[in-house]
Amino acid sequence: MALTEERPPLELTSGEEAVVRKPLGVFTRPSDSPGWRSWLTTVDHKKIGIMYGATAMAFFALGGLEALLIRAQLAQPNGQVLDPQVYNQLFTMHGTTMVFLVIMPMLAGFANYLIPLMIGARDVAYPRLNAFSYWVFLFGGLFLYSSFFLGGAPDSGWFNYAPQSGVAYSPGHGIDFWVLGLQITGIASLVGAVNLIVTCLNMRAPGMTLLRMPVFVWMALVAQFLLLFAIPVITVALFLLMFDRLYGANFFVVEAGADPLLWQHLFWIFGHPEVYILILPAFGIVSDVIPTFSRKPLFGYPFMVFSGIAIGFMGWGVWAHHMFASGVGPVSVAAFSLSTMFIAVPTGVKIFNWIGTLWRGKLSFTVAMLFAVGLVSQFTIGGLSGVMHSVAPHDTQQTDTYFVVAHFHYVLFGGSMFGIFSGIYYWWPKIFGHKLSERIGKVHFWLMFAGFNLTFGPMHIVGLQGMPRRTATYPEGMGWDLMNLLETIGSFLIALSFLVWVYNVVRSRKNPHAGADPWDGRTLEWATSSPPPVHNFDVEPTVGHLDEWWHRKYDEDESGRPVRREHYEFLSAVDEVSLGRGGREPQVDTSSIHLPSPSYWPIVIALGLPLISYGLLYTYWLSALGGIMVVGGVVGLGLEPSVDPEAGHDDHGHDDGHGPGPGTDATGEEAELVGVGAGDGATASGDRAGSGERA
Amino acid sequence: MVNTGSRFWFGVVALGVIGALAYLLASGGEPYGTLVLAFTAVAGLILGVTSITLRDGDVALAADGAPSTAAERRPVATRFAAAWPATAALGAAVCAVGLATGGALLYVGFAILGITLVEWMVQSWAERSTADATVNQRLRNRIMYPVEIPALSLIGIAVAVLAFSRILLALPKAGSTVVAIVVASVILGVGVLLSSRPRVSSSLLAVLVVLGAVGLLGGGIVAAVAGEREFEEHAEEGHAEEGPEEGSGSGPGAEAPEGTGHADEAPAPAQGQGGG
Amino acid sequence: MSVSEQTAPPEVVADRADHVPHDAAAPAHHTSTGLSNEKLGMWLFLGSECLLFGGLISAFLLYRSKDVEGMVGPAVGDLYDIPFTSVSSFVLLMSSLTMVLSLSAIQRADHRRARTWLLTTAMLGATFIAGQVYEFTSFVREGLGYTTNLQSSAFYTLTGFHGVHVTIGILMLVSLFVMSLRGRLPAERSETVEIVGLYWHFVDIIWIIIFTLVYLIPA
Amino acid sequence: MVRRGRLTLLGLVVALVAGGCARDAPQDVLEPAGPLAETLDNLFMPIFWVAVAVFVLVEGLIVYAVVRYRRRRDDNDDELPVQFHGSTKLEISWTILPALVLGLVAVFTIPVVFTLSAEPANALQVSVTGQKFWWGYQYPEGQSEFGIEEPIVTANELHIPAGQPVFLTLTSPDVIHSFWTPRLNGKQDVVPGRTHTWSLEAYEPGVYSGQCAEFCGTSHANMRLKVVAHDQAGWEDWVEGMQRPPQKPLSGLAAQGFELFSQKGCAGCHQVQGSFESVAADSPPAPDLTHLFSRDCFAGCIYDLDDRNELEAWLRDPQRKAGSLMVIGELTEDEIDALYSYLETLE
Amino acid sequence: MSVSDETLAREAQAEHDAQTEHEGHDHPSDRSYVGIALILAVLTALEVASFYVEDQLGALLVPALVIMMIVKFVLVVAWFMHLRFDSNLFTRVFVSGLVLAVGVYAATLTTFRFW
Ligand code: HEA
Ligand code: HEA
Ligand code: HEC
Ligand code: CUA
Ligand SMILES: [Cu+2]
Repeated sequence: MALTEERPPLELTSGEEAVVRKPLGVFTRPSDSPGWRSWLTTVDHKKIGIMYGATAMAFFALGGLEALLIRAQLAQPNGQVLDPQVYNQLFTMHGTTMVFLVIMPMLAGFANYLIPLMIGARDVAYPRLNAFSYWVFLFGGLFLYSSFFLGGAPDSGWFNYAPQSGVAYSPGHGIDFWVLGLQITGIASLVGAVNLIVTCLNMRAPGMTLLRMPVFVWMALVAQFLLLFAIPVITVALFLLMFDRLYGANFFVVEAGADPLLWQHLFWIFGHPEVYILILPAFGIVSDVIPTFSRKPLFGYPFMVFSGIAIGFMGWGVWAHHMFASGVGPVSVAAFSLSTMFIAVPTGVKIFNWIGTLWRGKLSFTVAMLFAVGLVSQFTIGGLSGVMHSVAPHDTQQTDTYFVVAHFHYVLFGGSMFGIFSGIYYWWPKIFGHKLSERIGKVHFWLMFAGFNLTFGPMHIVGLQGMPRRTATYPEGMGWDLMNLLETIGSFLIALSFLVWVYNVVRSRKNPHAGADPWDGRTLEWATSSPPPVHNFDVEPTVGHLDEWWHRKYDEDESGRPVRREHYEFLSAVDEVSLGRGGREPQVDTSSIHLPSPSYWPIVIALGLPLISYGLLYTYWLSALGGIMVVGGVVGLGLEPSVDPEAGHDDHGHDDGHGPGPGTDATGEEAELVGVGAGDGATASGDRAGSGERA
Repeated sequence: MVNTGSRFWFGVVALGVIGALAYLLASGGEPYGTLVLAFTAVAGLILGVTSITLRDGDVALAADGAPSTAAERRPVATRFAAAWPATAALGAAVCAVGLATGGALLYVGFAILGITLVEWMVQSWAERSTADATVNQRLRNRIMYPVEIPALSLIGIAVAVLAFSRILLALPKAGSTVVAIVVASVILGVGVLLSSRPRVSSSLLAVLVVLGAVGLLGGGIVAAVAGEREFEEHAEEGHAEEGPEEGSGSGPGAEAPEGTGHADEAPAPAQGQGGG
Repeated sequence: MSVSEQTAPPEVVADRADHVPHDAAAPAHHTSTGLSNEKLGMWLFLGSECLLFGGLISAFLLYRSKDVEGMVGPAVGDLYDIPFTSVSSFVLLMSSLTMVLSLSAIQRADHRRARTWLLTTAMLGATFIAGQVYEFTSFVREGLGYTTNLQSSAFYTLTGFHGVHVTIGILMLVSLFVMSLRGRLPAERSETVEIVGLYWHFVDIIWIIIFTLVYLIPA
Repeated sequence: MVRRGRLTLLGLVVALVAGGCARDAPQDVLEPAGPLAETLDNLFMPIFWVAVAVFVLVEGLIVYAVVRYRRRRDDNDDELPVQFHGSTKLEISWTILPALVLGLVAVFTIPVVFTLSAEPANALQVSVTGQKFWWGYQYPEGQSEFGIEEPIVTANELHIPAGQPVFLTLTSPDVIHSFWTPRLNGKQDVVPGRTHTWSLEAYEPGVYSGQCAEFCGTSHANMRLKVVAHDQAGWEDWVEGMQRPPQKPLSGLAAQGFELFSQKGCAGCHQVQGSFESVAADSPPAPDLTHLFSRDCFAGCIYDLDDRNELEAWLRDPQRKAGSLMVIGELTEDEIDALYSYLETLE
Repeated sequence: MSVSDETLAREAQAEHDAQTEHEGHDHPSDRSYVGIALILAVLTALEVASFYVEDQLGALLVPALVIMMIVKFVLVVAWFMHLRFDSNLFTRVFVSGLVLAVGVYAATLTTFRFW
């Protein structure tokens, strides 16, 4: 919100006493204090990215635990592990968690952390809104989970079909928690989407044209557009359901003449773009990982970009393939069946282009690469079962069976989760300065790979043998027993592999520093130190190429073969490890780089939202309190300058995309010019020194 | 110079007067209680005036004439702060009346008390924060503006909307359309007038504003008292479940749409925020 | 994209020179597209709002056209007071004009006019809301509560959402007015007014659609 | 390492598929037992093989690339592979080829959508209600070509003549259910407020298992059903039996049960034609019990009716089927015995 | 280079143009704003009038109303919201949302008719 920051730098009317005693207490604006408090008020996209990731992984453990309980119940016919009521809560929360609280935030985390680094920016477009998004997501998730302690979690499945989700059939508060919780996280996604889109479009370094952006940035951008347009649709659905449940409206009350298919349409108009929101960034991740470890550029970059955009577009025209058995009429069924099939075309382009990238490369199978190739191979399986679904008449045999469950776990786990793990192993050294152990990582990968296939492979079979999903139990004699047992064993293998990963993370702190560019990376994030400084780059990069960093490191000989340059310059001060092989540091004064200051408002506003929601369920007083926090917080955020004029301008500064005013701007610009000039000088002299050393 | 102490006593006066009036009305003319309350008010008045003439406890007075140092300079905000005792008293009064009459007034009283409490606390915290009054003022503003600005605007909008809609409801159907046209034209007309005549005197402006406000509020009150026009029920079938609309005579519109608005408000501002 | 593309050594300073706008008077956006972050953000948000209102409008259209046997209470269409709603629509439409006049005034640094128009816009908005409160109340008096039937739920939800949007808009206008009074809205910040204006006009165009689809076109 | 992993996997998959298919699975989609299911199967098989072909192609390419181009231990890391950036020709071809393949798939698919949605001629008409958590069936009167003069009402077990098309009209009074008998046809959701239609046909007499496939609440898993297809004689027998009203028991334990049936409120929900007709015939809240003992299973076909213990257990506590909407007071063992004897007479 | 590649390149070029073009500051005059408002007013009046002659218009009513609605919509968006004068990017962002909304919801409403 731009109602802001015209406050002139503080000047005392009295003119004396330059040093004002800083008042104590929470009401002052936070400064960049170290320790845990800095995490609460940070607006640094990197810290926020890390928090997203950590939170999402915690939710993954929760969602996984729920899955394990589900599998325990289904291990044998007539399972007695769980009550049906509990079972229903578990699969609902499992699906909701995995989709909304694991993969979406995980990918938001990657996007947050990486987009500015990859496009050469100092931060995202609206750093404080970024923090806001994170907190909203976190509190939304906690709100949703609090339902377990407040009378039972939602229990009508992750798409909560009306009228089962209406008050008449789900009288408890479970569904209310679901409705309100998703509205809250929806706000987070929407704000995040606006923020990241503006970042991608507006914050690129000089020369970083759209067609020089790394594929991850592209795919994240497409996904954010999908979010931007899909979130309001589910918001409508959730609002209608909420008014039905809380205020007696009639949107899904069949007795009043309502049509439950309205819910299905609204949900899936959101739901299908949503699945591409879940997969596209993962595609982006592997599109950056595979070239790095094949040591050659991505095959057909423009096609990759375009197919991503095409998937994004086509994803809007297929939603009713989730309703082939709902009775939408043959014309609709035929139309949606057709449109669904053809989404395989742009996806196929991606698969083949990845194979083209592998082709005649020099593949090193790091764990990141294993997961990336794992994605390519496993997602294909899920995609192919998707195409089988798209054959509408036969989908009436497949829908709501374990065949669908197999399909979406292959695309979600074999696709998104594999992509996420690939990204985790790939960027870990960038984020924390040291690698995860490759050795343990390989154990992790193979265990997970085996467990995954053992869990979800047999689901294809039981699905076609007629086992419906969402059944808390099944009788003997259906021919499903063996497969279900195998699936359960497989799921515990996955759990084991997850523990291996946790172990890897825990002990990774002892690993040696990995250096700024441990994988010989291609994109700009590798050109700065690991972990990057708060301001990302000491020198703002100017981009001349796709894969800019690679081009800065490699030249070509006459035959077109790349040869490593003698010298190249990192974009910020790096560590010893990175300086071998011709790497140089820029010599610049970074003290004049100003980043936005931390702020309390994001977390205050975000806390208000669950309060409002609890209030709607229990007492309006809470809502009033929450409302005051939200409205006050929003205005407070608006009135607060994004750069604290009272904070010392020593270690961080303003670059939040637009200066506070022309005056300050000039200084910013000056600083940059000076900085760059100095950097260049340093390069020159450094070069000489370097060659001297070598000689 | 109206100082802190006197303000408190004037608060008591207000309490007494209002209490007396309310008691009179509520009890249907019972004299003793009314007299007690009225005399409380008189006593408060005397004490307040005394307090002013004796100027006790006035820091500014004590500092008068002394060289003004940063530490001693009278905090700018105090001008404002001194109103809080009075509002506290008012709140208490309203509460008392509310207790006596039973009903919504009690909550209004609580609200006033609550607001006073918060404002006063923040105010005094800010005043003791630093030696510099301007800084202190800023500190206060930083915390309170985010709440005050929207709250005040909201209240303003709500009052205007309420008043105007009462007027519309009181008039016959065609009449409300005409009035709506007239009001809108007047607003637009005044806008045009003001912008085409850059030299409209500020007193004329003030007159206009006051006239408008008085007209709106007065009209609203009159209309509310006069009650709504007759509406004919359009119900075709038997009314299944329409209980909630009854009960609330004073609310804006009926219960149900209000409920909608209420629910909307929660996430909507945040969405608005997302864009800007 | 071919291998032969030469790596240009980063000729930073030269490249930078024509990238950074030197026009100090214009609001300096050193963004890649030259557009301001806030404005782009607002447009993105408005694009997203299209899907929000689209959903609500569709729900209403669907349920209004539905023939429900033994529907309780009146149909919304029977209660419309078209003359009055026309006035309301008109008021909102004119508020768009005053909004844009305010923007154009502040761009000329004509703060007095800008304030006048801001306030006029806000008051027109309030008139609209008052009209809506009036309309809702009279509908309820005529027997159409929020929960009465399908149509009524859909109608109140749709128009209520719109009303809340208008209210938020008025709040922003009043804030701008206050800021301007306190001298915190110099001409260089006219973009703030522009952005609030975008939101305001958007709310207006939504009403243009609602007025036609919901009120004028018969069920 | 990689190759070994993959081979094991492949072996595993083959083993699983083989193991899976060999098994006796009464709801196996891939063993159609009627013309409609067969149409679906015929559609599925070619598409399955297309998928297999693509699978083999893609995975083959990946495995080949992984094995062939992986970095070897003795490689010189400074020597980089040829840096090619793509090939428009290739990329266009792998855009167009899948599109063609899919076009072919579509050509087969779309007509089937329409043929299957048409109403078959001369079909037996049955209205089906799906409700929490059982299926009700009504055969409208006057279908003389099927021998049905009087309406027939039954639950959970759908009886049909083999070799003849059956046309279902489905409705739901509460939430969405989905009617599914995998070996006879795909599934059709039953959305409350809407009326859906669906066809069934079995080639051979037999019992075909199915179940509700849309999540509908606590006992969704227990909302099973059976379709019993009869040969001509069997069908006629069944229809005849169903049209004969049961006798009121006049003496003994059964007569006691008869009394209890109304005393204990059973008749408030259940209909027994000719004896208790207190509930609306078109939307009964509970299964019609007129010919209870003509069935094999009860309560959403999860309990065996032949087993006396099951039914007694049901009367002791209907909540043994979690979430069941049958709510009754506690019955003594004697009452249960009496009720059982009465119910037994309902053949 | 492929066709699509060129398209993207052109887009990038267009974007660059927008960049150099420096956001046309040639905003329309107040006079033209008032003019637009007048047109809008007249259209609204026509819309309302159509309500009173509903019967005479017959089948024309709905198309006429929709056309007037669209014209009003476009006028406000183009002039008051400056899309005519502003960067193309804004138009694209907004129109994609709008078109998506219209397309998706129109399709949804039609599916309710096929049964
Ligand atoms: C990451 C998420 C993700 C992704 C990417 C996809 C991708 C696809 N999905 Fe999936 N889907 C889900 C997540 C996802 N899905 C979920 C969660 C559900 C269930 C929701 C619920 O009910 O709970 C679901 C359900 C679902 C259904 C409904 C099933 C039912 O309930 O009846 C359908 C029906 O058509 C479908 C189809 C497809 C198709 C055609 C694709 C395509 O995009 C796949 C395209 C990819 C390929 C085809 C592979 C690569 C291509 C080639 C190698 C080219 C050559 C190929 C050919 C010539 C065929 N999906
Ligand atoms: C990204 C999405 C995602 C992911 C990753 C998963 C992962 C898993 N899923 Fe899930 N699943 C869905 C999305 C996902 N699922 C969705 C959308 C549904 C539909 C829900 C619905 O019908 O509404 C579903 C439904 C679903 C079902 C069907 C339930 C039913 O229909 O009745 C089953 C059944 O087996 C299942 C199993 C699993 C298993 C075993 C995993 C495993 O891969 C999980 C592996 C993870 C772990 C095992 C975590 C290990 C954690 C620990 C060991 C704890 C350690 C603790 C600490 C370190 C503190 N899932
Ligand atoms: C509140 C209504 C209600 C009452 C009273 C009631 N039932 Fe039921 N009954 C049901 C419902 C509902 C079912 C179906 C339950 C299910 O399958 O989930 C059912 C199922 C049955 C079945 C199985 C029928 C079948 O074909 O699946 C039997 C037998 C039965 N009830 C007997 C009785 C007896 C005996 C009594 C009296 C003691 C009784 N019921 C009282 C509602 C009722
Ligand atoms: Cu009925 Cu599931
Ligand atoms: Cu889908």
